[in-house]
Amino acid sequence: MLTLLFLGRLEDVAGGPERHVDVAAPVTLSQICAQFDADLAAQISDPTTKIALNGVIVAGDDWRAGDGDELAFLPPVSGG
Amino acid sequence: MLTLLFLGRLEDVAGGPERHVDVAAPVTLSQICAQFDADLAAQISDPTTKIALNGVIVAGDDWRAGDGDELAFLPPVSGG
Amino acid sequence: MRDVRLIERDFDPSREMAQFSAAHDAAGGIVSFLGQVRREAGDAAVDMLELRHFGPLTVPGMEALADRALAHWPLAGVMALHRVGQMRPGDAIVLVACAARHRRDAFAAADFLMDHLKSRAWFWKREHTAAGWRWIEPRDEDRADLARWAHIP
Amino acid sequence: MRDVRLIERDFDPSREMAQFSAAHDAAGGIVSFLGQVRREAGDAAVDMLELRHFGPLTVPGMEALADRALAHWPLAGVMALHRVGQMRPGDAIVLVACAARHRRDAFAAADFLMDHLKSRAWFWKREHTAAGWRWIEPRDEDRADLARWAHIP
Repeated sequence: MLTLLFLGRLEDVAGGPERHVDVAAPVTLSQICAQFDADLAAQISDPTTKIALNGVIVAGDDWRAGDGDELAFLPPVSGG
Repeated sequence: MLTLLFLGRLEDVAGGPERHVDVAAPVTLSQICAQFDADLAAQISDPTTKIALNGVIVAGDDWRAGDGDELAFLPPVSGG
Repeated sequence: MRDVRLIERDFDPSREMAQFSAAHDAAGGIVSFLGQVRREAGDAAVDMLELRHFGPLTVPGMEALADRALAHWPLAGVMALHRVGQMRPGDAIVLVACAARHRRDAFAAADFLMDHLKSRAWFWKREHTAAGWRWIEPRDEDRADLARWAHIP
Repeated sequence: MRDVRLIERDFDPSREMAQFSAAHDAAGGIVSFLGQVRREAGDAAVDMLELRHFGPLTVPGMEALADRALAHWPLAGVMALHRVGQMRPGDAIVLVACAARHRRDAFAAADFLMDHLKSRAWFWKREHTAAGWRWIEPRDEDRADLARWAHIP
């Protein structure tokens, strides 16, 4: 099972802070997005959205997320 | 009687924070300085020393201090 | 000294400042910034504010930020406390303090920390008004503030 | 709100900050500067510091300075507290706080107030070490700091 976390406003777009998906083999961002509706897929793929795989920021396309992994989608921050 | 106040390090130069002098008629800065030793007179006349007559800063030479007045000599400040 | 913490419950910034200034009473000067929950958003009254974080990144990011300040300015100490969770108007959100021998260093470092906590640290903020919850978006002004520090390694 | 005071006895800056932040909890941000008596002067241990003022000018000058800050920056409030008399290492000398909706205004105003309190306000400071009392002279650095604000009316 792959855990997906949606931070900030992505929680509203995804309809909740967390999803769990079964993956037979490690998947790419495109393969994950293919399971989302168009709006969520677009926001997840937006360059302002950062992605953390097991708590480490990843960039580009050379990563895969598989069973037991946690993938977090981090929209632009607004702290302080 | 004219009251003279020496603030900050001028207190050490004057040998105390305050002096009282009898004045027959209102006096100028030069006339006051004539009563001081050379070191104090020089420091009092230095442009970095401000002078307050009855609590109001005066500049230039067109003031006189007389009986009942308070004249304060204010060297460069060091607060905070 | 570096004191970086996420705070889950309402805290007393004046008590934190008292402890920090007692620990740094030889430093000469301490600059602090305290952010409190505002009572209004535009024309609407805010009755609640919520701050979310991301466990694996938020505190390590704040620590790295504090280390950057400590490496650049001659500071005796840095404190950076940030609330998460739900807050009421008037509650403290963020408290930053920098102690230094020279006050200009303390001012610059506190300013630097706040600009980064506002637009680089891993926090997401939403406000609740009569119209419901609304996520706060980063502002152009925050990005411009951040650009001032591009020269700090 | 303007709160300008000369303080004759040791005071608790965190209590003052607690009151100021409670009074300005809708402002968004509060920047403070706290100056404390240092423990050393060069290589010598300082055991006492004394601050003198000049009654007719010192408080009016501080009030005029606070008004200048209030006129220039959109501030919700300004506090400027300054000790006089004899102090021990670690005692609070000066506490400045500025509350503002936008934190950059609060930072700038607090920085402005401190630069002026250091080199324009009517205070004279002397330190006591094993070598006796020594009056503190203004530093070139203080004058340079002040020049940054020449554009503020």
